[in-house]
Amino acid sequence: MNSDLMFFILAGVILVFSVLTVTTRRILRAAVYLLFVLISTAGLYFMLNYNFLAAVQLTVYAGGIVVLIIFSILLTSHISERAVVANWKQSLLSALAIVAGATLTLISVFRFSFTASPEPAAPSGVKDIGAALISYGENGYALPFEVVSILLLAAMIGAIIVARKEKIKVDEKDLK
Amino acid sequence: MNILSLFVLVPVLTIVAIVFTKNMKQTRLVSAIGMGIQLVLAAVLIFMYLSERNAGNTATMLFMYDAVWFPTLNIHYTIGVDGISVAMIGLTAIVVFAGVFASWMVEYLSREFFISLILLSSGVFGFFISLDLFTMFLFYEIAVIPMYLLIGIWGSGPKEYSAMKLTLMLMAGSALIMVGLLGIYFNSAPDGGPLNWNLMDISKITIPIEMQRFLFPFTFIGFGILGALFPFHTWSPDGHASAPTAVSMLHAGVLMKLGGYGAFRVAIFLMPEAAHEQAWIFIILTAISVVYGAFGAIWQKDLKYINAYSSVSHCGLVLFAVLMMNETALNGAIIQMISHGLMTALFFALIGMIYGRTHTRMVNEMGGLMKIIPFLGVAWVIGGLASLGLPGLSGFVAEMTVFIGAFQHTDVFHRVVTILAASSIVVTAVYILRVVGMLLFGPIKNEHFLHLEDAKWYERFSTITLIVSIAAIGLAPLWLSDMIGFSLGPIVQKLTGLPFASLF
Amino acid sequence: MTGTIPLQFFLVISTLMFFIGVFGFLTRRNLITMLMSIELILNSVNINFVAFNKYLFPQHLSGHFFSLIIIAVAAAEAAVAIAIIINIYRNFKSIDVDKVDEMKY
Amino acid sequence: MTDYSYTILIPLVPLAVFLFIGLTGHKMKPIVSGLIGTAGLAFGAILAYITAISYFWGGHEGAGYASIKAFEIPWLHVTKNLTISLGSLIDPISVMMLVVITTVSLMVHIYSLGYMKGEKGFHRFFAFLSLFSFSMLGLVLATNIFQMYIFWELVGVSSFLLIGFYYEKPSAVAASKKAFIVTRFADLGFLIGILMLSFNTQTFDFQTLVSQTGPAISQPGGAAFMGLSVLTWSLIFIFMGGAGKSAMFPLHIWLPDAMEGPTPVSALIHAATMVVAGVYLVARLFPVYALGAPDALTVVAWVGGISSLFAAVIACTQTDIKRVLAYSTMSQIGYMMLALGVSGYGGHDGLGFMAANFHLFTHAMFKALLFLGAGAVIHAVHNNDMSGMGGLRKYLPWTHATFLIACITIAGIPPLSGFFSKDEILVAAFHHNPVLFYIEYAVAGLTAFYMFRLYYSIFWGKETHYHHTPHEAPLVMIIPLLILAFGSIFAGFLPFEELVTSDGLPFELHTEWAIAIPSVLIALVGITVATIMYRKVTAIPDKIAGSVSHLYKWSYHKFYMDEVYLFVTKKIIFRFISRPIAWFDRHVVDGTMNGIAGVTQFASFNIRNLQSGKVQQYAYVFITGALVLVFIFVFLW
Repeated sequence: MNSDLMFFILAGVILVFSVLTVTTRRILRAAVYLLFVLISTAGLYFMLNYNFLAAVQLTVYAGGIVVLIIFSILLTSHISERAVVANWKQSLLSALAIVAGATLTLISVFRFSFTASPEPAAPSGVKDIGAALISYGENGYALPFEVVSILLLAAMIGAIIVARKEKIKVDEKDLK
Repeated sequence: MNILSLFVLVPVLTIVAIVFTKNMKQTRLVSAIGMGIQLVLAAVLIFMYLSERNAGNTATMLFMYDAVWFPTLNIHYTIGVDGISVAMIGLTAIVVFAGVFASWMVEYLSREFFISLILLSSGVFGFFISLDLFTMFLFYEIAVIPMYLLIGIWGSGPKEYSAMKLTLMLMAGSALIMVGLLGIYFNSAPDGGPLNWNLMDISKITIPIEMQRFLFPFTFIGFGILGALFPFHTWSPDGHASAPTAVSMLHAGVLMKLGGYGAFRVAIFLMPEAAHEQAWIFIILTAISVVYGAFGAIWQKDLKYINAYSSVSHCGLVLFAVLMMNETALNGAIIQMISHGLMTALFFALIGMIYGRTHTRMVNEMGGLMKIIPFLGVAWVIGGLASLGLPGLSGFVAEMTVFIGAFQHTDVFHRVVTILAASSIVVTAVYILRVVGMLLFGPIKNEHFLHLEDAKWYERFSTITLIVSIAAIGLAPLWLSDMIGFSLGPIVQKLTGLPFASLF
Repeated sequence: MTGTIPLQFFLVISTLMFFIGVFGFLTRRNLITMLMSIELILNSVNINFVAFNKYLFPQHLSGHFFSLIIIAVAAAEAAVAIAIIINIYRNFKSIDVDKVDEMKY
Repeated sequence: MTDYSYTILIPLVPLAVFLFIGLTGHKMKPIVSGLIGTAGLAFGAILAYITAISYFWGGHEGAGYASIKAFEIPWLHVTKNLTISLGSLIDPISVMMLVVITTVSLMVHIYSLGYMKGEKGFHRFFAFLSLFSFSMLGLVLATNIFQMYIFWELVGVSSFLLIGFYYEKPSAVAASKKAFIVTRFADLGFLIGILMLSFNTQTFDFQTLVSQTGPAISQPGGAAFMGLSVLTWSLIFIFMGGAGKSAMFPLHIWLPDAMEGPTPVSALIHAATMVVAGVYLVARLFPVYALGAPDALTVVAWVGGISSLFAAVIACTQTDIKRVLAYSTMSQIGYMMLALGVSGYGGHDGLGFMAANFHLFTHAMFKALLFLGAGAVIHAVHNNDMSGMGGLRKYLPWTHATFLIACITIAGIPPLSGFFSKDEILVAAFHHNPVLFYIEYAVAGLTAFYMFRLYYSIFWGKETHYHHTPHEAPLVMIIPLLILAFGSIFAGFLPFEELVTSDGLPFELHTEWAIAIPSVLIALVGITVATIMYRKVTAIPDKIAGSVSHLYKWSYHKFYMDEVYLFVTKKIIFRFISRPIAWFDRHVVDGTMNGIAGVTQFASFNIRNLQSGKVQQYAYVFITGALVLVFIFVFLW
């Protein structure tokens, strides 16, 4: 029962802060709300006994990405700045669309009866995960692991190149 | 090497040679030499063709050559000629040759100009020698597309508008033709077996009549747009008015013939049953073209518009004759194509020359030019007389053959439209004489014109080439008409005996 | 284990989170906020993967790893996106999405 | 049988001359080109005389004169049965025409050497004259109807070129244009007629057409349209061509204006030769008309009769001397047409046919004489309005004498040639159609009247003061006048009833004095009236004109035919057909095309707004689209 209660608390936090993230007009607050959402999501992972995943969620998302976002906010905006929100027409239309979409999805979700599998859970300790990540064949994830590493490398280089400040070339003609 | 392939090869080599020329003088010299060779080749071809025929060779197509170039779709490079194509090749060679001399003084981007011009001509030659429908279409496109550049870059007046209009309308025609050709291709083997594009092979089978009914209008209208079929002719006045001299010559003289030739070679020859069923619709349209173009020309003031409408009228007569579908009328149609090609090329050349001197094309601003520039004046009168069908010049032969041919149909409908079309000879006389009177005769209206110079040697050369050809056909039409007539035999055989659907 | 919470509940959470993210993406003008909305969307997907993995195929870890990789991808994406945003800010002096319309027509 | 193939040279020599002068004329001295042209024609004339003598008097096989196809080459195969050939056909009428044309043309050539002296474009003039002679000779020698049509058109064009010789004068340009277009319109009828005739008979050849066992005559066909057979209709259409060329009512309007051309041209083309081409055409096809389609012949007769009266009335009031002569020509050709129309076939029935050709012959002589005489007058006073003339008999004695001879001839006073030919026509008309006969009586009187009105106005009447004293024409112009005067006097004694008959056989001619004497009397009355009115300056003409002012006014304005034509062409065809078509083309047809382009552009312009560059808009569309698809696939499928 405890875990049930925990779920509802987490769910409530997630939903409330999600909504706040996308509705607040203070952008730095939005980042903080997002942080709460991500932490709560990590909580859900803990509940499901995926401890390693939860840890990654906390370190990468909460620790990495949010920090990155906050830095970039500080680089590009003033603290006091209020975000511009779309006009009411656009908001209304979007709201209608997402309500319809959510309804549609939820109806499909509830029309399908999922039966939980009785099988025992696979071990998901750090050691098992590490082994799976470097093994291949059945239950081995070496290939995605490598692909993601290359992707990260590429993204890193790309990000550096894109964000690098270009030297301003001064045209000699303009000087004269 | 097959002599026919040379007709495509020589222009291509000329283009390559032009690329290496350094200035305008070299460029035009190279072009003139290239097209001169082409003219000689055409003469040789006519001679070889006639001697083959005299030697008793009765094959439908001579100088055949065949090579596959896209096996997946069974597309061949099939070439061969009969009397009709030979005649058209001769026409093209003459007009292109005269066109090069008419554009002797193009200074702006002359290299690019001649390249486009000759590219266009290679497309036309390719079209006339091809027997493979796809290859034919390919050459057709090659002929049509440089037109856009030629008008858009070297034209005058609202040239971008005109170039766009002309190209778009002709492209619409191409689209229709493409539909028609694809339809023919997919019905080229009704009894199974591989599909093919070969004109002669397809002519031996009968395309299912339901398909014909559907495909014939596409093909005919598609080619008809290029042949200035009413009401798809409006590209012609605008396009011609904006086009530079040589381009107008080539376009009206040769390119519009592609329409008539295609309508006849592809649409009617391959789909005779549908042609007979639907002929009456198109006969009405073409009869309208003939009379309407002539009346339209009366009221125009711009020389090029007058000539463009006159072309509508004359080309209408070509399609009119084609739709009569008997040997005499078809013969007349081909002669009319050649005659009109030469005549209108002459007119456009002269308009260009006169415009180059007076800087106006409005007839009401000119007058008395005969006195100042007698050579051009006389040439104009000769062209005009040819256009209104004076015996001894080519127009007469063509028109009379067409009318006699059209008169072979005894029903009221054909009689009425024939007489209607024949009445155009009067209206033609009206607008031709009106222009001659306003332009050449009467008092001189503008004293600046008093200092105009008569034709230069290259202009004389261009004009005389055309006039001699016109007179040659007009004085001795027998060899031409026999050459065409012989080749019409197998085509007419396929056409005869089919009942005409008629309005009445 | 998770006790009596049925799978559907997780799905509801993730659905709502997803559409809230979409809503944010559609209504916010600020590029960074839009990026945050995208993070929400990705997160909701992660939840789905994990939940399905846990309830339907507990003997495997596929969903788990998928989430893991998505987190990595999200990190990469965030890094690149922020680089781009900073670049845009330099060029346009704004990170309002509507002002970045040089490529229009 | 004599070989006549050399006759083909008669037209070919002028053609060669035309090409030679036309291409090189501007390099030579003017007089040289004139002499070359004249020499060419002289050669043709000699050949024509040789032909005539050997044909008519060189002995012939069988009874009558055969029609001989002397030369023929195929020119164009049109259908399996129909071939257009070029060649020469020798029979009485063509030989007669050869003589007429070459004689008159030669005279005109010689005359022009003097008349056109010093004109710019002297060589051009002779080149065109040669071209005309070539065309006209080719026309009369035609072996088939299509050859005739070919040369018919060429004749029209030479006429166009010659009328517009003074191309800087707008009136000349307008006149040449008018002449060409009106005859062209008539030729359309000719062409349709040829098409109908040739389609039904499957031949163009004259010999086949006129043969009595040929397809035209033996199978005339039943009534096809409005009660007349196809043959009749085709012949009526063919006659329309002839009527246009011969300036028959109502296609005559070009002829008076054609007088804008140089006077020798008027003499050659618009008096003696080209305008009688219509008569020649009907004569050529006469057996078909007479035997196959008498109804068509009736049309010919009436058109001829009406034209002759109509023209004679107008001629009485005109003041331009060349116009008077032009209307006189029209009137005389009306006579010839009428004669053909009232003729039958064979023997004495064919009197009208013979008379028409006879009159054609004599008319060519005296009308050419009149025109050349008028030319001499104009040459002397540089004016062609008779109100500016008078008393010229003192200055121009030779011209005066020859002109008087011509006037007497045309009035039909014996024993000059005009009397004989006109008398035969009256006899033929009397036997056939009394109404027409009386019309012709009246016309004879009118003819005498207006000719002498002309004569007196020029040579008598008031003494006018001229800027410089009129001087007699040079010898080179007088000689042709004398030769033609000689012809006018004596041509009447030629035995036409033996030479040119409808069936080639000679017949006996009786002079019917009951008709001849009244006609002479009527002519004398006309002359007397003219003498009273115009010999001295009197007030009588004005009084008479005042008393019949309406008629006078109508006649003076040529019964407003020009105005009617102008109305039809300028107002109706130009304004109400051509201009609307031009407008329609630019605005409706082209407008549709532009409209299609416009719609495309409009659509693309609006569709472009979808590409707004707003990411959120794209996302919105994308998401809603995805949702709709999901909805469709999940819930509706």
